[in-house]
Amino acid sequence: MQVKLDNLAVARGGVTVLRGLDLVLHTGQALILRGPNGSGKTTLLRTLAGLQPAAAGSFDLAPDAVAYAAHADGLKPTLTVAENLRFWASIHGTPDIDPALDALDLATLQHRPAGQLSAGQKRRLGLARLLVTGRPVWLLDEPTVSLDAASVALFAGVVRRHLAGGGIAVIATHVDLGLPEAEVLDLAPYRARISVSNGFDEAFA
Amino acid sequence: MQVKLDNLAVARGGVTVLRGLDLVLHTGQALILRGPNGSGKTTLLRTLAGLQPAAAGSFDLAPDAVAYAAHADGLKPTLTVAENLRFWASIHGTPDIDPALDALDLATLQHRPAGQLSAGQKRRLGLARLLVTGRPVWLLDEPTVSLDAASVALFAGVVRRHLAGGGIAVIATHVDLGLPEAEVLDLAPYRARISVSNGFDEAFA
Amino acid sequence: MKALLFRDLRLAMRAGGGFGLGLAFFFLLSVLVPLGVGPEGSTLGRIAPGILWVGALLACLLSLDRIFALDFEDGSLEFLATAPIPLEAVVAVKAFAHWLVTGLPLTLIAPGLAVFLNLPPAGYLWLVLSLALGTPALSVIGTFGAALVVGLRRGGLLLSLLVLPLYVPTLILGAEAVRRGAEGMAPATPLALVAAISLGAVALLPFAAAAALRVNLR
Amino acid sequence: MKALLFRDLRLAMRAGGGFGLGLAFFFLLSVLVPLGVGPEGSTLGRIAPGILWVGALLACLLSLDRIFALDFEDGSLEFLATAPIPLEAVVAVKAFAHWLVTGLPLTLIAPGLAVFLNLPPAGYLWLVLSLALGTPALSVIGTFGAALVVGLRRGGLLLSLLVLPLYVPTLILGAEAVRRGAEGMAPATPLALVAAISLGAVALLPFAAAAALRVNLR
Amino acid sequence: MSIWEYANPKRFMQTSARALPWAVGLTVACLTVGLVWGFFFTPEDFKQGSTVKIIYIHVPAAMMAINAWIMMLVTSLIWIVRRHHVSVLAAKAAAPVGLTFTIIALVTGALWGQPMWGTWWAWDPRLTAFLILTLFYFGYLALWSAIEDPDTAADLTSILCLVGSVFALLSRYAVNLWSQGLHQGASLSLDKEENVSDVYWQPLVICIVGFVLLFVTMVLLRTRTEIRARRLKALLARERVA
Ligand code: HEM
Ligand SMILES: Nc1ncnc2c1ncn2[C@@H]1O[C@H](COP(=O)(O)OP(=O)(O)OP(=O)(O)O)[C@@H](O)[C@H]1O
Ligand SMILES: Nc1ncnc2c1ncn2[C@@H]1O[C@H](COP(=O)(O)OP(=O)(O)OP(=O)(O)O)[C@@H](O)[C@H]1O
Ligand SMILES: [Mg+2]
Ligand SMILES: [Mg+2]
Repeated sequence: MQVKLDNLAVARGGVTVLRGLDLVLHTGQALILRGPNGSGKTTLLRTLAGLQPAAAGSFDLAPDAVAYAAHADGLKPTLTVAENLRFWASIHGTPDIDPALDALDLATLQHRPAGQLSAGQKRRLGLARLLVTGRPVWLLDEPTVSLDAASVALFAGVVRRHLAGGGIAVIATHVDLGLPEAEVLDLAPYRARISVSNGFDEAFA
Repeated sequence: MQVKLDNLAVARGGVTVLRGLDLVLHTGQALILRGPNGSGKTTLLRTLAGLQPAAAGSFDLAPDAVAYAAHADGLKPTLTVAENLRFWASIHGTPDIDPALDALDLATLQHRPAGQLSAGQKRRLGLARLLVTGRPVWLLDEPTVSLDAASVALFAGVVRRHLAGGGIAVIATHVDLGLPEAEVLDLAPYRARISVSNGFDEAFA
Repeated sequence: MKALLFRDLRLAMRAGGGFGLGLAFFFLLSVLVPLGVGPEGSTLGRIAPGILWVGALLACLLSLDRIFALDFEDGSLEFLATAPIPLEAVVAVKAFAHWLVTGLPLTLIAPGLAVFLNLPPAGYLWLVLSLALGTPALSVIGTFGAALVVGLRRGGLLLSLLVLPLYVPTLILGAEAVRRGAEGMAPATPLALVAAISLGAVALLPFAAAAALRVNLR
Repeated sequence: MKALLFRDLRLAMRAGGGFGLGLAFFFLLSVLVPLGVGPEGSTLGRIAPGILWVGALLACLLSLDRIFALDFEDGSLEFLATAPIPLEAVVAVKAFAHWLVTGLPLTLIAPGLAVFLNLPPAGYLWLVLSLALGTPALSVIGTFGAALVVGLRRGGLLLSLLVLPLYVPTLILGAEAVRRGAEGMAPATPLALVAAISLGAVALLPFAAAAALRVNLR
Repeated sequence: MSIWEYANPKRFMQTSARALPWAVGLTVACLTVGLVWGFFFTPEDFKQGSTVKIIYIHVPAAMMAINAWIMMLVTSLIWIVRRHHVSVLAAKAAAPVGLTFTIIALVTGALWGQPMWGTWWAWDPRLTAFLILTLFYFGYLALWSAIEDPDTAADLTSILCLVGSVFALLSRYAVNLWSQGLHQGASLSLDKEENVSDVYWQPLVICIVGFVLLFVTMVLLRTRTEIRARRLKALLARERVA
């Protein structure tokens, strides 16, 4: 299992925001993306998840190896915690949701409708979805937003176990996750400069 | 100007989550609310903002002194940054939005539609709204979510100037804001214990 | 308040806003009904007043859930509720903006669509007049309904269920006025009643709607 | 896939879900039209097939924007797009769930509402038959339309505008079948055509809808 | 002691528990006497034949359908003004009962209409107004079931009930202007000469009393259920937190 970026460029709203990304990630490795607001972390993750095409270059990552966690958690407020999770589990063919519930300390909340959770509890449920996908490559966009210190530690443990089990994680974040072993990639050098060289037709990229 | 809580209890979904809050905040003071996920920070802030009634006790805070910033930013994606801000400015009778734009470093983004901002840029715009309300008491629910380090510092400066100008701020957060002078209130001791004493009719509170 | 009105109008005009879509729906209904009912002119002429009014009503109805739902979802409504203008005024302004975006254009375009439906010529004046007097009631009643369901995820169709019975008197009287006008009878009584309903609704319902909003924000 | 179907059905049944509301709308239209058009039985009987079909169509239409919009807003749709089931299957399942929640109950309740509209007794059988054959087309075409507008904030009325023209053939043929049946003529030809449209739509449109979805998620 | 004491849920549970057996007994007695008398011991009408006997269900049901809404209006007002929970729960409890009566009146009317007017349904003002009432019941119930928080639901449905009543009244007048009636007028008024003849009249009155009692019993029962449901919900919520 590996993730390989080859001179990748990503674009948002018709404007290229990052370019020249070259990178290889191996089994068990975590990569933390850093960069100021608007530098293109979300755009990069969405591209890797296969949700939008690369603007240039290429990457080597099968779409069905990826579990993507966006800002939004994809929860149905009228379904209970267990129902929400069970749905994703059966979509991905995972038989059992209990390990995921336990890993994120949701067992006591499992019969509550998701709409009645607090911000941090919702987030934990959103992260639990990753576990039931059973997929090796996690793409996480600011996963610890709204989490308290204890939950951040819990989450770091979950990521570590995932890596130990042969997984890969790419994490965009502004805060410290408690994963000192992870590699950090600062996106600043890859920021796309505006070039007018290739003429008007870049409007039709 | 002062904010006074008198044996306040707050409830969410019919369940009391915090009780016995006694507290006085004076001009120039900031209070940071801490507590694990689901401990009732959001509930307390909503109550103080006058959006929901107190479950018991009382507090002394005129609704028209309060500017509340929730998880959601109240932005219209099709309006530009300046249009969004100008709307709130004129609702609150503030003539000029430029100081707010400058304070949160939004001047260069002001003609972009809000829907095309990144998560952190949106958040900055949401915080800029506080400045145009011209109100003395700020109630902030996790204001620095998605902000990069530079923006967090920027925001700390904004809060500090607000306090220096005679304001008050109550801030719920899980991360460090860079406001060492602020008082910290841990909500754990106020967590409501379940009392069965008053019989069944508490269902009809 | 003027700021709120202008913002709502501006939002309606922007991409994805509601302007023109109510109109489009009205237009489509006036075209679909002949397709469904068949092309006979005399039948169409007879049902034209009713169909046009039902169309106007549905067009209003369908644009109702935008009135508050968007503001609720993105949090603006909470901020508006804590802003220094009374919630009653917010409601009234929003109802007025809805009318400007929906009711007014409907009224202006109705004679054009009446052609498709073979409305007798004597009815045109009364059609416009009854819509002009009746659509404000539709907007205000609708705003009230929207305030009732604002907390609920996609209250859209529940909204219809709640609002449609409230629309019944306006519909009956409005269509009756047009029908009488088209048949050469005196349409004054139903017309006056429609105006009375509009006035009453405009005067009283914003208070009920603001109360409902406050409850929903709780 | 079964999980997705059951989830959608369960969501529809929960508070604020769509079940019953399409039905309610159908009911309301059948009641409002006589209120607008006037109480004469013979006129009503003549327009009944058309009105009932237009009503079924609108009831479907109004529940369309739930199909994808909710999943899009809360991010589920992105997760579904990266899940191990083909997007075509997701679309097909969602269309099927929509039909179960809207088209099927509409078909079952239609004869009851036909009473209000004075449909001649000979038309009842054909009404049910034409709806049973035609509503699947409405659901699938609507799902395609919903996939087209899913990225837009409140695409609701734009959706109507896009989908209604696509509904026209089904509407004309379906209503014609009922009208012929009610008047004692042979309704076989239009009925067969309705069935053909349904089959074609079910077979082909999920692919178009999935393509549209992919573009919208980009 | 003021009457508002009974709006205390605990108090209400005690009192209603004592009243219920009596209410049930009286209801059964009245309905049995009225219906048996009406169905088996009255002559057949020369014009309508035996279908006239539908009157013993149709008329009381129709009356109670309207009265139930009026009761809901009053109790909703009490909730808005004095915020007594039992009051609004009684309104909630009455709605399905009222709706059932409305449907019974509609169905019996339709059954009657087929032989009398040759059609199941006609757009007569009274019938139409009744149909609109049905819509209001449905809307009211739908709003209750759509809202999770009980106090929010109580407030909103009460506001709806108030506004809805005004519009229901308006509809009644509008409908009169719009259509001529087929349906008979009030036949039980005291000041008119042409009441239904005595043979029909006496059992009808008993039936009406029976339906009133039936309504009271049902509302008591359902209000008790609602109170219990509410307590159960509070208990469950508390367990969740614990
Ligand atoms: C679906 C159709 C019908 C509906 C919704 C309906 C509804 C009503 C209503 C609302 C009342 C009034 C009760 C009151 O004022 O307190 C009533 C009374 C009555 N209905 Fe009907 N009705 C229907 C059909 C019929 C038919 C077909 C007949 C017989 C030909 C009939 C005969 C009566 C009579 C005799 C009364 C008693 C009048 C009175 O004492 O006020 N109804 N019905
Ligand atoms: N829908 C959009 N249309 C056009 N431009 C967009 C859109 N969304 C984001 N952008 C722009 O694209 C750039 C990259 O945005 P992106 O969301 O990837 O940043 P980010 O690194 O995730 O920032 P943050 O830390 O604030 O989340 C930003 O300049 C942003 O303004
Ligand atoms: N809509 C709701 N209905 C019922 N209960 C709710 C609702 N929203 C939150 N709760 C519950 O109320 C309690 C307090 O929630 P609150 O949102 O105030 O917590 P918080 O301190 O803001 O947490 P976080 O740090 O995760 O944002 C939690 O136990 C939560 O599960
Ligand atoms: Mg981002
Ligand atoms: Mg919170």
